[in-house]
Amino acid sequence: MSFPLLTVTAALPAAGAILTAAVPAARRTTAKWLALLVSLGTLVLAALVAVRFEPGGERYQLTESHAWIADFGVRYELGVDGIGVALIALTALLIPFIVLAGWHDADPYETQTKRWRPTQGFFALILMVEAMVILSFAATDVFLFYILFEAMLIPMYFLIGGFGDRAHTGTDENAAAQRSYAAVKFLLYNLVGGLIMLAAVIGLYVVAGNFSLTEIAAARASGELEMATDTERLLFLGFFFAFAVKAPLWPLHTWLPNAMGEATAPVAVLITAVVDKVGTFAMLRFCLQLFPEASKWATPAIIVLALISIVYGALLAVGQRDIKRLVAYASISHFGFIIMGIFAMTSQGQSGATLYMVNHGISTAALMLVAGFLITRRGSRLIADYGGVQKVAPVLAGTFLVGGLATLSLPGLAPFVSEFLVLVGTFARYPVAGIVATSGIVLAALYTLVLYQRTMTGPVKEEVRAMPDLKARELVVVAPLIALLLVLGVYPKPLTEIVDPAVRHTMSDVQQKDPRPEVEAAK
Amino acid sequence: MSALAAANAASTGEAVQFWVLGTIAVVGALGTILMKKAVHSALSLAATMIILAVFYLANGAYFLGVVQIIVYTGAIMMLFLFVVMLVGVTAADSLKETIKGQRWLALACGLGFGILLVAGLGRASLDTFEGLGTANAGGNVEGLAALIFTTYVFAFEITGALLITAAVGAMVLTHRERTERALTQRELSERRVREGKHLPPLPAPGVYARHNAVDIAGLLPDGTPSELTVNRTLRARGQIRDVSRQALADLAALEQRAQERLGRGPSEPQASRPQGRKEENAQ
Amino acid sequence: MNPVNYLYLAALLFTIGAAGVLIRRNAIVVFMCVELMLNACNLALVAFSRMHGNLDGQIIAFFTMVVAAAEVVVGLAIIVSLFRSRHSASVDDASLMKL
Amino acid sequence: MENLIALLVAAPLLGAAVLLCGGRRLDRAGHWLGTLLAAASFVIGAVLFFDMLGRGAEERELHQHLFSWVPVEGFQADIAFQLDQLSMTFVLLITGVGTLIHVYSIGYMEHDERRRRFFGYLNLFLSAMLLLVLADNYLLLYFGWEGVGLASYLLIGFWQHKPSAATAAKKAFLVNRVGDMGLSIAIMLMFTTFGTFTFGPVLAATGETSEGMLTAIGLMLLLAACGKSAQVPLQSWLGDAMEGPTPVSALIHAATMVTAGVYLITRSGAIFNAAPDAQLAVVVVGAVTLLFGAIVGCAKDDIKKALAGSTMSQIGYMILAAGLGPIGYAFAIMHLVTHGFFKAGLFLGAGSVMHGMNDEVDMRKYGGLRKYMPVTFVTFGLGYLAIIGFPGLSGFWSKDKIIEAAFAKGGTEGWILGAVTLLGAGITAYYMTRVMIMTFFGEKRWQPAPDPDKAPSAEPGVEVHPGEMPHPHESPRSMTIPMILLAFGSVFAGGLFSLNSAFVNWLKPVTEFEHGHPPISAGAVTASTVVVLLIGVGIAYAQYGRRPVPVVAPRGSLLTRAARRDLLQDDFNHIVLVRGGEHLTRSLVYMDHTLVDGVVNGTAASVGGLSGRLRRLQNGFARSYAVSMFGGTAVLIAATLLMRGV
Repeated sequence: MSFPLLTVTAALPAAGAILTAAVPAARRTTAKWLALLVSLGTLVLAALVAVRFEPGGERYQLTESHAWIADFGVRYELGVDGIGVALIALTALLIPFIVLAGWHDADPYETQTKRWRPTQGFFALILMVEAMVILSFAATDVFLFYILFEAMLIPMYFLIGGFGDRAHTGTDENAAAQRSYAAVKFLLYNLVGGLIMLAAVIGLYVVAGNFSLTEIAAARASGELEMATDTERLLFLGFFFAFAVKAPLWPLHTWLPNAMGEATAPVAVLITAVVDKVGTFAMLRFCLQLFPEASKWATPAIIVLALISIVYGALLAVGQRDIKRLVAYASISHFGFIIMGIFAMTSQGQSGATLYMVNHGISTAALMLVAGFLITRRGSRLIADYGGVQKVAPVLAGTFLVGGLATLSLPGLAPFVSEFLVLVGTFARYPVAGIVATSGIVLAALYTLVLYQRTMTGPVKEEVRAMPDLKARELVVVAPLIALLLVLGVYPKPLTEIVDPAVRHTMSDVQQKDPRPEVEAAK
Repeated sequence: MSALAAANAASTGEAVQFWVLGTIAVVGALGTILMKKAVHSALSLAATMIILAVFYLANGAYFLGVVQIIVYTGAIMMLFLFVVMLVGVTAADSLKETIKGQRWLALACGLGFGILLVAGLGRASLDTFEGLGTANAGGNVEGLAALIFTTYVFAFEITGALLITAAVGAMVLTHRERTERALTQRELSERRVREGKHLPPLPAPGVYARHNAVDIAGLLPDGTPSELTVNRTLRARGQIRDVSRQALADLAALEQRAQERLGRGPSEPQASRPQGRKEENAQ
Repeated sequence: MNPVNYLYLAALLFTIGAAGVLIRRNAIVVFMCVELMLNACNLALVAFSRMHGNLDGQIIAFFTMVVAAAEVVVGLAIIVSLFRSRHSASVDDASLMKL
Repeated sequence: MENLIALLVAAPLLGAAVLLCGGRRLDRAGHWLGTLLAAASFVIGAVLFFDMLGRGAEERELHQHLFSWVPVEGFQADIAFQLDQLSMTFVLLITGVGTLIHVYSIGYMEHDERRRRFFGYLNLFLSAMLLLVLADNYLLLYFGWEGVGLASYLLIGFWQHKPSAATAAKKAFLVNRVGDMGLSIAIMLMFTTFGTFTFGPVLAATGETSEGMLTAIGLMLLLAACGKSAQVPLQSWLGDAMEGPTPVSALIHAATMVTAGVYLITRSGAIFNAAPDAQLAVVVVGAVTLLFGAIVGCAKDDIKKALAGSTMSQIGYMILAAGLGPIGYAFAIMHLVTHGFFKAGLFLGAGSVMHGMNDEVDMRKYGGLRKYMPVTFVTFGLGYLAIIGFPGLSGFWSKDKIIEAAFAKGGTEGWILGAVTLLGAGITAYYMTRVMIMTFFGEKRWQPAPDPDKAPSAEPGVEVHPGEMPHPHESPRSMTIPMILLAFGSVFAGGLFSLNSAFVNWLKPVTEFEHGHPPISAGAVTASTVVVLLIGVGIAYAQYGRRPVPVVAPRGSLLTRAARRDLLQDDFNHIVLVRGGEHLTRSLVYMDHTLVDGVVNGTAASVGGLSGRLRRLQNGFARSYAVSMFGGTAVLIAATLLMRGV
């Protein structure tokens, strides 16, 4: 039993959360710095995880296993494959930026209602979410994963409902009402998903007799554990439903725009770039490994839903008047790509999907955080309230454009690689789906450029004239993200090297082979 | 009611007794829940209990029968009556239902329940019937005593404790500790002056030419009855006679007689007469 | 005559008492109805003891009486204090159990 | 040697990075740096060129493998370059013309406070374009392809405060994206068919797959080419792209980027050769665009838009030639190069005219400028002669060859295409003469400068005093020198290339070449070309030279009006795509809110209502609780009875 690196990586932010919450209310700044330091420390640990992980080695590495609830065979079982490592790295990477971007978001502020907002709470909750997410990326025990999957909702609920966006239309009262509506909607959607999953988890226990992902998967692979077709399909659907809610898949997506619209930009990033990834990640790890047959059975339907999300999300993004809602719908479209890549059942598709999770996290973070800076400056989320920002705040506009270009997956920026891989991977198996999905890239260009044109170009609006350009803190937030986008866009090799073996394992789990090129097939 | 009768299966005499008294018991029970006044309910309940006592005896439970009469009918029912006197009959005590649908639900449940019980009994196989002959051989009381002081001794002791507790509890609940000294006459009058109402003693009840009574409100100059003139308890019980209507009735009667003397035919005031009577009966 | 009839009678009385509890509002009368139900039970017990030819039934009936006495004492005390506080013996007036 | 290739791309890329991230402190030196790096990559290109000349025709192809870009199971994309004669031609054209235009821009953008960024964008464009032509696989080509799209987006919308510019930029990018769809689908097809998308293997393996597949790939590539090269039906963006600064129009929208489509088709020659249907489609597109652009060019009064129409039409020539297969590729590229020279020259001339005329773009308000800006007049005139294919000048050599090749296609197709190309030549002569006359000849029709507030199209920087009459002057040297150099190119390039068909031989190893045999003799073709162009010139002269040109455009015939509106293509797009799209999105937003969301909220509401009703049972009356309790007992008894019963 070597040093429990994963546990420590998750425990540090958890402890940090408690400490931060314990800081007396008067010492707000201390709390912020503490949170920032803790998140940076976590980043270091995550980097350590990535270093200690040998791509060529075991499938699950850095494993830990302790009995937890012996009576039900529940174990505290951790272990990461390449996909997990990539996503843990992403999480640990984004949190410092989120903290830094949200530096002033939770300061108590004067309103008609004079609501006092516990600043420490804000940062403590963020760290708590980080801890849970990291742990859920590492959990190889289904029950443990389920607990985390649900527990995540609590801090998220408070982050959305408690620390809303200051820039809102109308009075504070109805803003608060909308906020709580969004928070409750988020909670209910995910709870319903979670409950259905709980049923499936119990069912799985009844069928398999324990909760250990590795054991069950091994048993399934070796054929010791037979499942009746219907049972497997039902269990699969139970799991998939929960994950489809979390990673919003049409038509279960409507909670996301509300949540992202009402929450502050950093929290919105937390939702879409970090927490939602748990859903897609779980599809790869649990749905495919535990229920290969059922996955194959459901693939066509899921591909169709993913297609709908892609096109539908993009179209709705075009129709939005609210910057943050626009980004939210764009994310829905992107999640469609991810899910499509996962269920295309080709190694390109799945590697692409995994890269996509990481890249989408970074690009959305860049775009959304800059949008957040913009919104806090002007105090409005409506696109119509902006215009000509490029002239007064060129740097802001420039970074915004880069974020946008990343969203429309321009070659040279990270998302392109993943999106193209997903498209190729899908096309290899489902050509029609591939072609339809390709139309998504046109729509993406449409909503991104329309957004940029309406907000940044044109004659300078009066309210915008005095807008300051990005400050040092904000530059520190944005610059690394953009740099990362560029690097991963041209040299994604480190990532693909980690991810590829894991994908190979998954492919063998579902007993799928890549369709061979026509020419070779002919030979 | 001899040990013999109790011993073997019921004789015809007992059958007759059962049917007669059983009917009365049921009637009494119905009376308990249907009588408007609490007193009447209490009385009919008492009747039922006595009959039950008789049945106990008939079933060879001599001790219980006696206890039933002494404890229940004697002590408990009296307690009830006392409380009724104490609390009085409030205006709320009418059979008019206030909760919507309550009565129908109650009846439905009652019927259903009864039917079910009866059905249950009917289905139970209760034909074997050895009497108490052997059990009561050494005398019923001795038999009970033997059981109580051996098998059930703990239960017995505990019930004793329970009774004590109950007595104490009743005292605690009803007893009111007087926290401050009772006010003297003088202080009372001073308070009245301070509050500035009814400096003089309360006005007398209605005094009329033809009769006077404490349950008739005195009329104010404008003819309206004054609340102050009647006893509060009477008012609480709603046992006040309506002066104005009484007066009307008398007037009507007077005119009636005058008419008869003048030999005219009856006319419209007649209508009010029986009405007035009814009011009187009602109260 | 089959002494089972005693049981039928008991059932009948019990039901009547229950209905009374449900219908009447005057706390005292409600109490009386409860007593009626208890008595019905006692009758049944006595009948049982006769059937089985031992005295346990009577013992239980006896205890029932004792407990009933205790209950009546406390209950009436409650009613009195209730009446003192709100000048009414109607159970509906004590309807503060609402949400 | 091959290690230099990466430098070609890297030099301008470095410039872009430095200039865009450098901040204000570079404002003074920025433009020099940009120009320097552009020139540097030209020099490298030249070095490589001579090195290549030094080697035999067969081992002229150089490869450089930098690193593996996207290594995924079964999917290998590398950052690797391939430099052969075809790429080399483009490299020289891009860096050469690019450098000249950098120099030109130093003068042209002198008064713009964002000049540094402008040069940054130009460098970005250069590197992307070089990446496009140097890539050795289709995915990397796609990289450059989108890169030039981005640069063009940024440069068209350089004056973002003008809504028209911003819109034009967006339009250009979107239309191109439609084309890119084609390219990416083509790449996917290649991957699923050949398992790779590197030029060498793919083009070698064309024989091993079905013709249908190749046709599909070809058509997708054609779609991409249409987007980038402004061919019908995706041509609508080029006209609006003229919102950008004139140097941009010269470099991107005349000389280099818009010809990327031709490059793509020529590069994929093997695929098209094996798929006649695709080739036919290419030819048709080329022919249609050729006429379309020409007609549009005839109607425009905006000098840049007229030139844009001409660009469209000239690229139509190239696409058509490329569609002819081995008999046409070389000539397509040749025309591409010569066109690069003279069209860039013409644009720069137009820019210099506008520079002198307070950025007036309406030719009807020019007139008689030859006296005031002689250098511009001469260079522009030479470009004019070149483009109409005046015998001896560049355009003549290349265009004449294309016409021949068109005839040589053989059969009725050959005749039709030949006729079209001839007609095109005539129209070209017509509208270019029109431009020439309206701008430099006739009497002055100058108007007082418009109020910049009222006319947002006025380019900033150049100080314009409302109401002041323009006083045309020759442009500064930094602008005239490039024009002169380009003029040289447009005069002599064609001749040089045709000297014992040097160009064709040069390209032969890449795009195999075979001599087309036109049904009529080459001489006859040439003669008829000359005749046609004389007719065109004559008509134009009759219309504009002999009669005074009205300052306000006459209503004109139906065709003229349609042509002024780009033959109603925009209106079509607007009505069908824009309007339709708007309605679609609106209805979808509504649906999302009412339907998808409504279902959920409905359930929630109903549950809430139910619980509210249940709550009313809790009325606080002991008796009603008693009832339920009693009922409960009854139920229990019933249950027990039933259980025991049966």
